[in-house]
Amino acid sequence: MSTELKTNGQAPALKAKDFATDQDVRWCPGCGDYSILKQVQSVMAELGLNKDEVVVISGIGCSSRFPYYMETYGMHSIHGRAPAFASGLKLSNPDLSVWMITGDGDGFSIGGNHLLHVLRRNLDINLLVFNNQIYGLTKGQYSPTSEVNKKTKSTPMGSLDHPINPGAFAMGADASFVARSMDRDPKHLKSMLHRANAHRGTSFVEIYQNCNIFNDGAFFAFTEKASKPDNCLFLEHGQPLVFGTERNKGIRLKDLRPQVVEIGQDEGSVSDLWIHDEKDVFKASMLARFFDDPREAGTLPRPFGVMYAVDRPTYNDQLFDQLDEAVTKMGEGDLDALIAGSRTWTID
Amino acid sequence: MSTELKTNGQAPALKAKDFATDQDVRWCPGCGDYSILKQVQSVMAELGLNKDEVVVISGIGCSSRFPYYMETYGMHSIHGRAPAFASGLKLSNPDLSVWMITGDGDGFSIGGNHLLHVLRRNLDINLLVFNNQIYGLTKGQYSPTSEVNKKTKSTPMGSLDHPINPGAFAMGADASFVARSMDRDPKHLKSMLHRANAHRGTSFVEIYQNCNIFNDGAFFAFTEKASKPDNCLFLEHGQPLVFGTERNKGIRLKDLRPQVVEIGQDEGSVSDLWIHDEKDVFKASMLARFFDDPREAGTLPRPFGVMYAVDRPTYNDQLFDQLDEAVTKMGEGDLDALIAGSRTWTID
Amino acid sequence: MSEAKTLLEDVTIKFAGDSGDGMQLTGGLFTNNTALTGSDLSTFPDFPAEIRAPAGTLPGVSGFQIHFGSTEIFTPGDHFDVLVAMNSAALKSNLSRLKEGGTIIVNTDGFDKKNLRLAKYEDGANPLEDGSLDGYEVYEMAITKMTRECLAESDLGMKEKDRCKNMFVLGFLYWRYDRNMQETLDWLASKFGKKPSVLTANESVLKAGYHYGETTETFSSQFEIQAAPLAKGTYRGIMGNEALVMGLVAAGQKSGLPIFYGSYPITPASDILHGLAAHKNFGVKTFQAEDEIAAVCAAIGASYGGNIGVTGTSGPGLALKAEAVGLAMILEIPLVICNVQRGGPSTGLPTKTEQSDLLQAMYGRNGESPVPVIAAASPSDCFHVAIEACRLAVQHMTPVVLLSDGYIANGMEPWRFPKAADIEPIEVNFAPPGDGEAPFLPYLRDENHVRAWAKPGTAGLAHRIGGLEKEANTGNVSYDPANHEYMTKIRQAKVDKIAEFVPEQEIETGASSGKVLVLGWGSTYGVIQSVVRNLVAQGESVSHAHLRYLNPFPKNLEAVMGQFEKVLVPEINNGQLSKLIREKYLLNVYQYNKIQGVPIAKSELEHAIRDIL
Amino acid sequence: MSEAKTLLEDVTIKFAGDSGDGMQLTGGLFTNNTALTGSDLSTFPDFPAEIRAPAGTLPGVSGFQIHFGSTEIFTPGDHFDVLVAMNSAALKSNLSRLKEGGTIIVNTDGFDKKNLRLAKYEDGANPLEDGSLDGYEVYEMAITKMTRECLAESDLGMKEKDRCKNMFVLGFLYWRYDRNMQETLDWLASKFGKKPSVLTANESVLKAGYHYGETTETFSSQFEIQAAPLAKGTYRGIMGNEALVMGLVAAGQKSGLPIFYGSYPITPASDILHGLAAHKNFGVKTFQAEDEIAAVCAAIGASYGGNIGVTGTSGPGLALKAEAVGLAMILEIPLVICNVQRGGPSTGLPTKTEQSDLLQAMYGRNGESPVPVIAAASPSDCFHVAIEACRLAVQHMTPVVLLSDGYIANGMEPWRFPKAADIEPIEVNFAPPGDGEAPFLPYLRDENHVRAWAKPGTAGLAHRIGGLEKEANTGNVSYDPANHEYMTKIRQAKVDKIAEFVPEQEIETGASSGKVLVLGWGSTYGVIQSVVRNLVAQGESVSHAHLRYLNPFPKNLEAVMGQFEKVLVPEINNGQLSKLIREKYLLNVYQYNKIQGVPIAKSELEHAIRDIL
Ligand SMILES: Cc1ncc(C[n+]2csc(CCOP(=O)(O)OP(=O)(O)O)c2C)c(N)n1
Ligand SMILES: Cc1ncc(C[n+]2csc(CCOP(=O)(O)OP(=O)(O)O)c2C)c(N)n1
Ligand code: SF4
Ligand code: SF4
Ligand SMILES: [Mg+2]
Ligand SMILES: [Mg+2]
Repeated sequence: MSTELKTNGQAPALKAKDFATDQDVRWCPGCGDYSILKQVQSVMAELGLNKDEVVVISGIGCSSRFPYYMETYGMHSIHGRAPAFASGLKLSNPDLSVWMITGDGDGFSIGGNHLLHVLRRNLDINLLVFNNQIYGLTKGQYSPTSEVNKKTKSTPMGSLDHPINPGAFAMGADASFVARSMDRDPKHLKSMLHRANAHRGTSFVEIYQNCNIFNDGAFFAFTEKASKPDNCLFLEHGQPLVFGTERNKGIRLKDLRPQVVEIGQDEGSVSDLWIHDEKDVFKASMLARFFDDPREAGTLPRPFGVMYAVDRPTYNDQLFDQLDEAVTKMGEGDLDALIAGSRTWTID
Repeated sequence: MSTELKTNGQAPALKAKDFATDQDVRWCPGCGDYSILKQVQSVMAELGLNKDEVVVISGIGCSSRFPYYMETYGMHSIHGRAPAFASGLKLSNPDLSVWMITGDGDGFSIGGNHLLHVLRRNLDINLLVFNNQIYGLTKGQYSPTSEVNKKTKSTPMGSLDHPINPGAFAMGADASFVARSMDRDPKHLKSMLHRANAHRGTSFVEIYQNCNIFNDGAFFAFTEKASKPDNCLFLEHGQPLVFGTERNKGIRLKDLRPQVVEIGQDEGSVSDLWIHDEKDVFKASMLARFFDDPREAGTLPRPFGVMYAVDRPTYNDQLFDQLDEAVTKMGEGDLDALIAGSRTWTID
Repeated sequence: MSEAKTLLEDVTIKFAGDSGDGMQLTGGLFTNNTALTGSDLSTFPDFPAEIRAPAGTLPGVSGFQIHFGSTEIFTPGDHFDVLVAMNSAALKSNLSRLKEGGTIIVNTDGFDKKNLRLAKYEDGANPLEDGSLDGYEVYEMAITKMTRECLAESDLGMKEKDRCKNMFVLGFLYWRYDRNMQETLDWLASKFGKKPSVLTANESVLKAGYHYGETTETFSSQFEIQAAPLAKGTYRGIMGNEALVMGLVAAGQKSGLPIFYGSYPITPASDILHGLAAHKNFGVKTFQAEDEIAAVCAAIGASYGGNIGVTGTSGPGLALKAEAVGLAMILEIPLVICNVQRGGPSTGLPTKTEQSDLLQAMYGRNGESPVPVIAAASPSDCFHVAIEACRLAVQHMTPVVLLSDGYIANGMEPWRFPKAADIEPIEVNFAPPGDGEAPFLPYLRDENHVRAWAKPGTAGLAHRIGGLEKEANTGNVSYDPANHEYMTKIRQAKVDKIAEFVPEQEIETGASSGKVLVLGWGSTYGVIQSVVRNLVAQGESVSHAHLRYLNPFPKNLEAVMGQFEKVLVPEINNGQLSKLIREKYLLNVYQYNKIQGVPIAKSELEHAIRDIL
Repeated sequence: MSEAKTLLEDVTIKFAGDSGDGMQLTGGLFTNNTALTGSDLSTFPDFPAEIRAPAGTLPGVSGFQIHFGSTEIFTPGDHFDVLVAMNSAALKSNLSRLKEGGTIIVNTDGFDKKNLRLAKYEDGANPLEDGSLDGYEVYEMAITKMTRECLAESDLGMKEKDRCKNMFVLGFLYWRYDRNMQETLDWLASKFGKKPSVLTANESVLKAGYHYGETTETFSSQFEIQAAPLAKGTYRGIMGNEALVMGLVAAGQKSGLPIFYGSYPITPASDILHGLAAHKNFGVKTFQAEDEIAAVCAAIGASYGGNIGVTGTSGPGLALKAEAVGLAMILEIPLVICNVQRGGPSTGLPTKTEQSDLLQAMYGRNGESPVPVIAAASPSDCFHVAIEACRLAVQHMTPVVLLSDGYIANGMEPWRFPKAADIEPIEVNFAPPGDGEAPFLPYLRDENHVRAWAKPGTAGLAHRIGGLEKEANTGNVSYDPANHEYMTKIRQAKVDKIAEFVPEQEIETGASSGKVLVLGWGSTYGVIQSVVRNLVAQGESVSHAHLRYLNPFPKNLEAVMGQFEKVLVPEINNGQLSKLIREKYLLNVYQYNKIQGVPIAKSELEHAIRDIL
């Protein structure tokens, strides 16, 4: 466990609990949000962040209540628009550590477009999507990540919409950092939060989160001990894609299609396996498409970890560069000169 | 040329010009929109469509003036929302042939979210995106598909935003049909329109369109005779990826990365080439990422044609199935029974 | 067991407990049972804020209020006679609204240390012990314990057993109000038929509660409330959103057109989506869109295609729909926008009620963009208003805003429901196929300034519509100055003309002239009725008129108001109808405004009226 | 060559030609030259609808109108004295606004068969030949031909040569109005310095036009317009959007805060984005967002971070921003929303002007959501209003809507611009760092009900804000009824209180009491001034007051209006300010409404005033 991890060799100035507010946490008992809150608070402590320089911005939803529980600056904004608030904030003061929280409804339904644009612009923001495949706050309608044929209050005969695959969406939006984690694996979640924070650019972290009231067990195949090893593919940069209780299964490409092989069996040699390269956009695009239903047989496992991470210039750096460049080129703005313009005349 | 193609062995009932309205076409002389209009009108004639059953729905933009020039039903709606209007319309009457027109601004900027959702829902709509990499109607600001560092009225020091790759976006949205064509290849464009119409589901066709006023030549590398063969990869299902003036270049995968090879040279044998399979989501996801800048050396060519096409149920079919199923299960709705509900009492 | 039954005219009971205590169910069952006695009644649930707070805490309290009696009942009551408190938090948060000397039925098992702490009682303080309930009639019952004991033999788990404790309270109240439990037993049987041990458990606890009342010596009296003098007929209980759903379904049936409902979930409008989604066998199509904008646009698309396009939302959602409603307005296409108002501004008080979207409905769009606005006065009225909104939309080719609010949406009242056959059909005239000769003129108008509804798919009518200003008749894009003025004025005239197609304003209660006219709209209906009736009975010169049509106003409204010395406008906002009346009639109305996210209380309104009498 | 110069008081010229004919440039150059003569002036461009129509067609006509004179000039003129028509379509679409007996300068080369057909003249008809121009003074010149001839030796291509023909017209007019061309020659030199052949071509054609006037015998007279009695000082020409840009930059400088402008392009507001984007050396940040919603939200985010967040748009965009503006309102955060109004409803008349978003600005949000609204009266006034909007926003912690319109945005007038040093600084007080002891109270208010602006990054002030109702002082989420009423009222009171921080209403022209007060707002300033001055000069009892503050109204407004028998409110809408005045003061104002996408003409207004005098 990395709870005591120290970022710069010094003891962290603040403890996880220093990042907790005095407000009662109002999620349902058992909600996956609690674990995420806890990990975020510890990671902030581990990172030695100063709470006055952290801002947590969210939209609307159960997940979006998050800022109220963080003893930092925070804004609980309006539904779906958190990426825009976060962008403006970051551009007003790039020194702030901006964390954005959204849900699968807030982020992919009403807010899908803003998510798309913040990802391609690559502002330096840590963006956490709590995916519970349901609208929690409005009491249980299906969400854009819900599986087809989901029976909810608004779809008593089953939902018709093909779900969004968040990883594929983020890759399609040319995100510079795409990762997946889960509420029920605190260690993994924390390591993803560390990675997200370290990445300069928009860090997209999808977090599977159990809504035990309206969609209990949606991710149990991935989060529960018995099924987890066979369904989860934990990614490590430079390492072969291996999974399974005995770590005896691997992924390789055959005829350009990914395939599960038994290591040591007939055709399965570790050296033939797909080596994870988080900088390879082609591989990452394919990885993001590992999205099979774990309840079906012969399926590909679901990747967790960093699927993609590349450096590209952030919008905020570039904007501030332009501001500097403008002064270099044109000199500090002269208000009198601006007002007068280039053509004046005098009446006397 | 397939101008005289007959869909069902009978002479088309209407001619292309029957699909033209009496309104003056108001695009700038030389605008790429003219060619697209012409191809759409001819294809409708070729398909033997009845103009009373065709509806053309658009948002706002130069491209979105399209409906005014089509002698069919049409709606010039509001900016970015055409997918939603088209969805409602299709669900009101699934027998209509619904064509949606949008621009790179209308579709990917303000309308990105609706595009995402109509694609994943897969309503049976033909969706044409006129991509000119600029806002034409508002006189030349950069758009979400503009290249980085574009100098426009709104970005005198160059734009900062990483552009959207429409194909990758559509794949990320799990579109069931993703194709690319261009205004200056009428034959190819027409064949794509035929394919789009034949596809049941949302057919996403990106069309490179020259805005000769605000972004002249944006696609000349792909559309002009001299550079076209080397920069365009025309896809054919089941055929190897071959291009070049002499059709002497091909694409193969090496270590999971696409590579250009000279056919007949050292390592280039046609049998090693990537065979296009428009039903393969992994291949299509990679193809969509062929997005190099043709001005740079050693780049991958840009794919044109159908990158991806699979059958999956349409939202409209499924909704109407549910309506039928409801009647089968519960009987035709009985208004008196509904109003009375299950618990009544009488006062007398 | 006491023999004497005390006759009461009306009673208000508040059931309060933790979100997990089943108070809504208890309240609902008690309500249904009450209705069978012939009492008139009105109920209102009082949910906790959206997220379930931890059990036992103040934000976790869920309540259900019922007011019933042998007179006509118009509101769920300001204060209650009886408070059922299942735990400490429930007591703490409701005590202030219990009448002086009122009755408290309390589950003592909800007052242990932990519960007291969660309810934020001072350390060591226990209201059951410290005399702070002196002056109330307190009945302490160890409900959890008695429930468990009653189920000692049951094979249910402890959690499931505890879930039955609401039945104990219900049984006890059935005894107290001298009820017949059969109907509830039947309901339990139908509900839990497939889970015999759950059924048996519920039955026995229900009976145990009843018997506890019968056998214990604690209680001095049973109470009886006689049937109210309600009109003869068959009744059901109805909630506002439910009535809205049925009204829309009825409008579909009566017009012969499919209802297309495009919506995005939002409290307190989501239940309309849920309700309609269950009625696909009426040909109702529901579409849960990606946001409010897509929802309204899809509805407009559906109306364009010849369905009745309806969208529903609450305040912030209405703001998002503004641009698209403007398009529907200039397209002149039918559209119904249901707005179930909640506390604003912004996200505001999402689970509370308010009437503060009236001005938004009127003016919340760019340009000159008039649309009719109508409002429901009570839960059952939603049914009629929904039909009326559809009628106006299709017959006048216009978007119509229908205003409801959280109070109406979730409130329940008995409803002498109509027969389907007695509901007026909605006449719809689509433009007939064209002959292909004469050009089709999509913006040609009839004598009411209404254009034809020309469905795509109709032969010979192909035409284009859009959001740019159009030439009169042809609908072609036109930048002509005079045409723009003409079109702007004719669109206004079309809406104004609707006044000729809606009933004249009537006086609900009181004389048609006098000292004070109380002019209300929307959910203040109940409280105004109740207070004004009372005052009239006391011989005061007060009358009540209630506006269902906010735009255009009924054409005789000015004349009606002119018969009174003073007009008082009570609203759950900062004076929005007052503004409209002042502007339109230059009339200096009196205002009573309450902006607390809760309905106006009778006493408050009576006070406000007496102030100017 | 004629010797006599006729002295004129004022002249209105309309330059009209094809979009490709360079009329905007010609007009602009002529305007600059006119300003140097000391005339007062006012201009207005008249663009074609958004897309360039094919050359020669009616929708392709582009126009530029200038009104200049030796008296004070307030409008670009209703009708023109001189019409320059570069082709048939330009003549056809402008003739109706030429004064009786006016002058037409016509390019005969624009009247060939093709041009006549494109302009939709009847087959065979040619206005230059069929006597339909009888009664006008028509000067026919083969401008295209003469331009080509003049450039026979040039190595430019034909297209480039033809592009010079506007210089011919310009030169000719310089002769006609006895101008010194040097300033234009200088400008050409600076503009085309790097393209010598283009420079020479333009110079020679300009001179050829001048010489043509000098040498030809056609013309009887040169005209002279003397300097207007303008206040002494240094002037420049200014357009509304330009002034708005400079005002925002100035506000940034004067407050010491970066301006953050989040916007999405929309006509006629896009030029604000373009203008600000060019001023990055003033620390101005521009952000072209993916839509209007993101634009305003980013601006709010920036304000939260301590920049001055500004967003700009036009009508439909304002509708989209409604929900977010409501959030800014309840957050109580500074925000400036510039709305450059255009013809509505819906997409409406995007290139035309209108004043029809006033009610939207006031009421277009859910819940009780008051925000200050101010409006610019003229192009140069945009400068002052922009600064004022920023001042109110940061000093009162509130979103402010600034209304401009298409007419002001693109109109030009001479401006005696201020010195930077004379502009009042904008005082900003951020909350100081906390001591970590006393809890920080983000919603504690000062005597003006204003809370502190607490920037993230400030030590000891960490706190959370959001769209849910908040507890007074602490800002914690609160569902408490009384608190909600308190907060609703205090937010209203905060806005109302702004009336104490803005100037009292003044009378612009005329006595402070009398028969008729003409009460205007926004871009009707010029026409009202001009007409009222005229009437006053004629001894009529008319005055003009112009509202810059629409919400709250200046506190003496009622008193000011009370001094007049009648109040007339002229508006380019269906009566929106009238509604506000009626509602607020129960005053039965007279209205003059024009809804044609074009400004009110002097004659029309004069007529309306005389009607009630
Ligand atoms: C404009 C607007 N529309 C709708 C809502 C209602 N609403 C609040 S949260 C939510 C969905 C939340 O889903 P998600 O983002 O998945 O969050 P969760 O509650 O599941 O964590 C909706 C529809 C709203 N508050 N504002
Ligand atoms: C709500 C709204 N915002 C902004 C605009 C202004 N606007 C009209 S079209 C357009 C962009 C058009 O770009 P694109 O879709 O690429 O179309 P093109 O003109 O290039 O074909 C914009 C910003 C508008 N009409 N409505
Ligand atoms: S409803 Fe679901 S997501 Fe929301 S707090 Fe409860 S368990 Fe968590
Ligand atoms: S501006 Fe560009 S896209 Fe628009 S009509 Fe002209 S050439 Fe075409
Ligand atoms: Mg969710
Ligand atoms: Mg474009």
